[in-house]
Amino acid sequence: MAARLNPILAFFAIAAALPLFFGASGLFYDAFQSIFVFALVGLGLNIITGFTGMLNLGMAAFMAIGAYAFAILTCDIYPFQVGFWWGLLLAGAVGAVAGFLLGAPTLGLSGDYLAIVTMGFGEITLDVLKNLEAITKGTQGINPLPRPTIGGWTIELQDERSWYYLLLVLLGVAVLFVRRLERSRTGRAWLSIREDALASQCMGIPPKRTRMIAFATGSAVAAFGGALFAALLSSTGEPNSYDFQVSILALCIIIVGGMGSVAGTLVGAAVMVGMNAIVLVKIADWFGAGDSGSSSNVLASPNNWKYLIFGLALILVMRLKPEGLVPPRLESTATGVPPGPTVSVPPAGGRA
Amino acid sequence: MSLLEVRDITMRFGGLTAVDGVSFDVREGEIFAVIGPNGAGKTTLFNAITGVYEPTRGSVRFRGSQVRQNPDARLVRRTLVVGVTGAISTFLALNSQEIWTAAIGANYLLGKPFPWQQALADAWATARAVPAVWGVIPAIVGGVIGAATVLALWQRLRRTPDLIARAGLARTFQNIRLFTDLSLIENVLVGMDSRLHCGYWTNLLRLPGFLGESKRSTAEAMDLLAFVGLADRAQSAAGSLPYGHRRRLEIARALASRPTVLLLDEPAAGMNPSEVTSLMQLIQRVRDRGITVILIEHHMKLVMGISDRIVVLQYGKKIGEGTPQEIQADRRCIEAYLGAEDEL
Amino acid sequence: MNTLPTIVAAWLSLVIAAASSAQNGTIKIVSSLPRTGSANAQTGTIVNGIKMAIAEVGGKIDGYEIAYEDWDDASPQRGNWDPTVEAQNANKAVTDSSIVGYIGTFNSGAAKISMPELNRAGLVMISPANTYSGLTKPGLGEANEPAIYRPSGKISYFRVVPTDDLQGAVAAEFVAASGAKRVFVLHDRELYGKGIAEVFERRAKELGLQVSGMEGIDTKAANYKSLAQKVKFSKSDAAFFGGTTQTNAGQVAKDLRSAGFLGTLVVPDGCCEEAFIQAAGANNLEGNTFVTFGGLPPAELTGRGAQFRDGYRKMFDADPEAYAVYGYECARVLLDAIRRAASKDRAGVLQAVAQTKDFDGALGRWSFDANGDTTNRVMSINAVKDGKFVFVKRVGDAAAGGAAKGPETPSDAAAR
Amino acid sequence: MKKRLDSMELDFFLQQLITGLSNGMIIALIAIGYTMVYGIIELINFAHGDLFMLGSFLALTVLGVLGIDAWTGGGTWLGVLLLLLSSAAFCAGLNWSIERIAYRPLRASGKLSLLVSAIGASFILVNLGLFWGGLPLDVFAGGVAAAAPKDFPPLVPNTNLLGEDSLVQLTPKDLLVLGVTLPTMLALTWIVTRTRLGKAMRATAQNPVAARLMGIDTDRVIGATFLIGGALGGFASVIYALYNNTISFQMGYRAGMDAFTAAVLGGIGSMPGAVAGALVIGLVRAMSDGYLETRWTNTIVFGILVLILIFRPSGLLGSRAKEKV
Repeated sequence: MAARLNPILAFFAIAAALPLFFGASGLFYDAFQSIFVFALVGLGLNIITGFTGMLNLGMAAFMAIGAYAFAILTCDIYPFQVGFWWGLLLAGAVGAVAGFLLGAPTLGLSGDYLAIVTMGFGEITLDVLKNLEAITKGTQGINPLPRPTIGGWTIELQDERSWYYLLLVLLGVAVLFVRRLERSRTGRAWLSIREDALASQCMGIPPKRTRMIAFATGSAVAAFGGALFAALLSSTGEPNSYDFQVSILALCIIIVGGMGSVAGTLVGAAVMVGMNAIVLVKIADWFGAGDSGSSSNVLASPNNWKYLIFGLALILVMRLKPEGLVPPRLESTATGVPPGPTVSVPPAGGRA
Repeated sequence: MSLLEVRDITMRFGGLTAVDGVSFDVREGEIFAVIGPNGAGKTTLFNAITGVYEPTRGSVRFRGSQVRQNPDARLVRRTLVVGVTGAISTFLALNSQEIWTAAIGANYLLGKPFPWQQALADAWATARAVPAVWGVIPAIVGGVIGAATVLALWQRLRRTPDLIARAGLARTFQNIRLFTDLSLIENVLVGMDSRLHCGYWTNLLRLPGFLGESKRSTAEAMDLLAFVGLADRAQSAAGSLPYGHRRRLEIARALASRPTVLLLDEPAAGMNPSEVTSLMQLIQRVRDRGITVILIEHHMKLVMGISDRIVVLQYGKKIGEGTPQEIQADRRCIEAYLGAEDEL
Repeated sequence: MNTLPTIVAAWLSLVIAAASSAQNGTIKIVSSLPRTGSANAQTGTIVNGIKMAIAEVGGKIDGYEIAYEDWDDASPQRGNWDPTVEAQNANKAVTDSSIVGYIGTFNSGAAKISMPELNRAGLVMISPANTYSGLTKPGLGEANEPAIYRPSGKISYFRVVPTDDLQGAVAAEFVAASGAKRVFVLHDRELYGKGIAEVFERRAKELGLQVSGMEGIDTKAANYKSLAQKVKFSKSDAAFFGGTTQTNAGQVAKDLRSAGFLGTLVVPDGCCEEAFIQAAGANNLEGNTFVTFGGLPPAELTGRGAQFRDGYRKMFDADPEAYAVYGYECARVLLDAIRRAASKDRAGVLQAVAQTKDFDGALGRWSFDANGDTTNRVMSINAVKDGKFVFVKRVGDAAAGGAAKGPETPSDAAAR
Repeated sequence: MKKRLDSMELDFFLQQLITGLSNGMIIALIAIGYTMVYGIIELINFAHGDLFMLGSFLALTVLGVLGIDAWTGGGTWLGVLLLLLSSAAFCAGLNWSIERIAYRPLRASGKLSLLVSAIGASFILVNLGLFWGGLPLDVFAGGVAAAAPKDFPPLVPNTNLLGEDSLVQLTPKDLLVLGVTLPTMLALTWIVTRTRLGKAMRATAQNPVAARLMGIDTDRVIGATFLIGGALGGFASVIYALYNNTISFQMGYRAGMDAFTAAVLGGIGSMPGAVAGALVIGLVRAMSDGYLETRWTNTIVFGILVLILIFRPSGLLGSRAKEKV
C-alpha cells in the first residue's frame, strides 16, 4: 500500500515546494490554480468512472451546479449570504443531491446508455441555468463572490500564493477522503462493480445503491470543485463555461492520467490543464511574437493551430501510454508476482 | 424439511426452452450435484436459482419462503413519496421563476436585512395563484411519472442476485468471474461485504469501529485464503493467478459471506487429476463446515465420489434423481450422458 | 515509477520559460480577445485595426517602443472565450508592469471577470465590443453593478461602442417607422443578444407595436425551420433577431426567408460584418433585412474615418469589417493617451484616457463620459444590396431612447 | 372565422411534421454511422460528427471548383449526384484512415483509451475544418473569415410543391432528403442482411474472437464498417448542406450529438433503432419548437430520452443482450 501512496505524496510535496521557485510568476499561479480545480473535478469523475466504471459525459453539469449553488448562497445580490466556507460545504451537498436525483432513476442503465443520459443532463443543466434568468441571472453570470476568511484574515483574490495553498490544502483533503473511501468497504464495492457487476451483485453487493453512493460522492466532489472554480474567478462566468467540452476535458484528465488512479487524476489534471494554460499560450506567444503583417491567412495565426495540437497530443498520449500516465494498482506489479500462465478459458459450450 | 425447494422452474429465451419444469429439493448439509450433457440447461437453472435470470415460470423457496421483495407497505410508501415529490418538483420546476421573483426578487434589497416571513408568504401566494395549466396538470403528470418509475424499477429489482446472496446463497461461475484488478484479499473482502457493518460515513471519517472491523475482516479473509491454500499471494492481483488457483479464490470469495448454500458451477473444469483430487477434498471440507453444496459438474469421478444426491438434466428436463449408485444404475441417465459424451 | 518526476521536470522547464521578463524601454499594450473558435473572424479584424493604429504612429511614442501582444482568451477545449483564460490574461497583464493598456474584451461576460482585477491594479481597459449596459451604467444592470467592477473606486474601464440600451431602442424605432404592426423578437440567449432584444421589445411596446412572440434560440441547432414557421404563422410583419453571426444569425435569416416570411428583419451590429452576408446568403437578405450599427459604416466615414478605411485597404488588402474600426479606435485612443500622459506608467495613462475629450476619431468626434462610456451616439442603419452593406440612414444623434428625426421607411430604403 | 383558424392550426401541425421528419432523416443518416461503429467495436466515435462536417466542406469545395451552382436543368441533379458521390468517397476514405491510424493500434487497450483517441481525432478534424474555411475560393468568400459559417448555394430550389398559396410548404429539398435517405437505408439493410460482408459484420459484432476463429478477417470487416459509416456520413453531409444551406466548422458537434442520442434512443447497435430514434428526435424538436418554447427544446428532448430509457433500458428497438454467465 505504501508504494501506492508515493506518487500522491510526491505530487503534493512538489506542489507545496513549487512556489518557492516560481513565486514571482502570475502565470504559474493561474495555471496551477486551474490545475487544482480541475483535479477536483477529475477526482469526482474518477470515483464515478474510474472506480465504479460508469461512463459519465456530464461532469461539467455538476461543476456548474456547485458553482451556481455556491454563488446563489453567497453572492450579495441574494439574501442568503452564508459565507465562503458554508457556501463550499453546501455546494458540495447540493451537488450530491443533484447526483442522487439524476442517479436514482437512471443508474440501472448499462454503460453507454448511462453515458448519453449524463450527457443529456449536462445539456439540460446548461439550458436550465440559462433559462431561469430570475434565479441564475441567465448568461450574465453571478458576481462578485466572497473571499475566504480564516480567523478574521481574508484571502484577497490577488493574494495568489495564499489561494494556491488554500486550493492545495482543499485538494489534499479531498484526496485524503477519496483515498479513505477507496480503501474501505465502500471503495471495494465500487471497484468490484467496475470489475464485474454481475459477480459483485452475486456477492451480495446491491449494485444500484452502491452506484448511487459513488455517483453522489463524485458529484459532490465535482460540485466542490465547481464552487472553487467560481470562487477563484469571483464569478460563475456564464453557463456556457460548463459545457460539454468541460466534461470532455474532465474525462481526458482521468483517462490520460490513468483510470481509477487518484495519483493519475492529479497528474492528468496537471498535464491536460497545464497544456492549455502553459504550452498553448507559450506556443502562441513564441510564434505570435513579431507578427504584425496581414493575418488574413488562417494558417498564419498560431491560435488556429490549438485544436490540432490538443488533438494530436491526446492521440499521442494514448498511443504511447494507453493505460494512462500513472496506471492504477501499481502494487500488483510492484510485489513482483509473475503473471500467471495464460490459460485459455475453454469457450463456454452452449447453455450447459 | 428441505432447505431449498425448486419447483417447476421453466426458462424460455424467445422460442427456446432452456429449462422445462424442473423440480427438486436440496436438504441441509448435503452435497447435491446437477449433471447432464452440454446444453442441458444446468447453468441456466443455476442462474434462475440465484436471481441472475427471472424464471419464466416456477418458484424457488429457501427455508420455506421465496427470496423476493413482495409488494408491501414500504413499496406503497416509497411510490407515494416519489410520486408526491415528482408532483411538487414538476410544479416548482415550471413555476420556480415566478415564485422566486415574488419571494426573493421583490423582497430583497441590496444590503438590507431580508424579511423571511414576508418572502415565504409571497411565495405561497404566488404558488396558489398559478393557473391549472401550469400547476395542477403538470403536477399530476409529474406525480404519475414518478410513481410509475418507482414501480418499473421495483419490478426490475425485486428478485436480484444481491438479495439472494444476502439470504445465504453464494455461488461461483462456470467461466470464473474474479475481480481481476483487485488483490486476492480484496476479492475475499468483497465477498464478505454483506457481513460488514461500517457505513459510508464511518469509512470516510474513520469513525470508531472502522479500525476494529477492518482488522477483524482482514484476519478472517486471510484465514479463508489459507483455507483454500492461497494465503501466500494475498496481495497480488487476482488477474495474475494461474487458472487452477482462480477456482479456489472464487470459492474462498463465495465462502466469505458465510453462506448456507454454496453453488459451484463446474468447479473442476480445466483441472488436472491432482487438482481435481484436492478440489474434492476442499469441497468436502466446505461441507464439513456445515455448508450445503450444490454443484454442476461434468467430471464423473468427482461427482460420484462426493455427492450425496444427484439430479440429471437433458434438454432442459429432469430425467433422473437419486444417490450416485441409483444414477449409475439408471439406463436413461447413462444413455443421455454417454450420448452427450460422444458428441464431445 | 519515474513518470511523475519526468512530467514535473518537463513542467518546471516550461514554467521557467513562462516567467520571462519584459524588456526595458518599451511600453506594452495587449489585447485579450477570443482568437480560437468562431469569434475569430471578428476578432481578427479588431486585431488588424489595433495593429494598424500602432503602425500609424510608427510603433514609437516619445522614444518609447510600443510593443503589442495579441492574447487569446479562448481555449480549444471551449472553442469560445474561457473564463479561466480571461482571468489568467488579466493576472498576466497585472503582473507585467510594462503593460499600460489592456484592450478587451470581446464578450461582456469576460469583461466581468477581468474588470475588477485590472481596476485594482489601476490598469486601463478599453473594450472594442462590450455592450452590456451594467458594466458601466448604474441602474441598468444588477443592484451591485457597476460598483463591483470598481473595487478601487476609480473608473478604469472604457468602451468605444454604444451600449445595448441605445441600439435596441433605435432598432425598435426603425421598425415602428417602417409601418409594421406585429413584430416577432428572437434572441440568442447570450448576454449581448438577449440584452439588446429585451430593450427592443420594451421600446417596441412603448411605440405601440404588438410583440407577437419573444423566443431564445438554441445557437447550435442545425436549422430554425420550425421556429421560422412559427414566426410566419404568427402573421408578424417584422422580426428582430438579437444575436451575432457566431450565434447563428445567418441561419436564422436564411430559414426565416425560406419559410416564406417576407417582413422586415432587423439585426444588431453583431451581424454587421461580411461574414453575416456570407452565412445568410446575399439573396436572402436583399431588400428587407436591416442591420443597426453603432457608428457609421466605413464607406460613410469622413475625415479620420475615411483615412482609416483607405489605410486599412492598403495595409491588409481587404475592406475593413465594421468591427475593425472599433479595434482601431481603441488603440488610437490609448496611444493618444500614452502620448499625452505625463508619466508613461499605468497611472499616467489611465488618467490621460479618462480625460479624453473631443477625440477626433474614426467614429466621429467624441469623449468618454463619467461612466467611461463613449459619448458617441451616432448610429446607422444599413441594408444589404448586391451582397454588400449599403448605408441607409444615420440615427440616434439625440439622447438614448429619443426619437430619431424623420425615420425613413424600409421601402424608401429599398428604393435606393 | 373559427373554421379558418382550425385549418390554419392543421396547416401548422402538418408543416412541423414535414420539418421534423426531414430533420430526423438527416440525423438518421449520421446516426447509422455511430451505431454501426458502436455495434462492431463498442466505440462512441466522437470524430464522426466532425467527419460529417468535413464532408460538407469537401462538397462546397467541389461545387466551387466545378462551378456546379451555375449548372442548370438536369445538370443540377447531376451536380447533386456528383457531390453525393465525392463526399461519400472522401468521408469513407477519411473514416477508414482514422480507424487505421488512431483506433486500430489501441483496440486491444480498452474502450476508454479508444474514446480519448476519438476525442483527439475530433479536435484535429475541427481544426482541419477551420483551415479549410480559409481556402481562397469564392465559395468560401475568399477565405478571409475562415471561422465564419459558409453559405452553401441553394442547388435544390425552395419552391413550394403544394402551390405558392399554400401555407404548408413541401419543397424539393424535403423530397431530396427522402429520396436519398430511403434508398440508402434499403441498400444498407440489404448489405447487412444479405451479403457476405454483412454477415461477417454481424458475426464480428457478436463475438470478434469467435469470428476470427471462424476465419473472418475482423480487421478488414471493421475497416469496411468504417468505410460504410463514413460514406453514410458523406451522404448526410451533402443532404444537410443542401437542406440547411449553411455549413460551419463547428456544426459537427451538434449534429454528432443529435445523431448519437438518436442511436442510443433507438437502441445502440440497431440500425432500424437508429432511424426510429432519429425520427423521434426530429419530430420532438419540431413540435417543441412549434408549440412550446425553443429554449426548452433540448431539455424536452433529453427529458424524453431519460423517460424512454427508464422504461425501455435498451432503447426503442434494442434488444437486451443477456449476459453470458
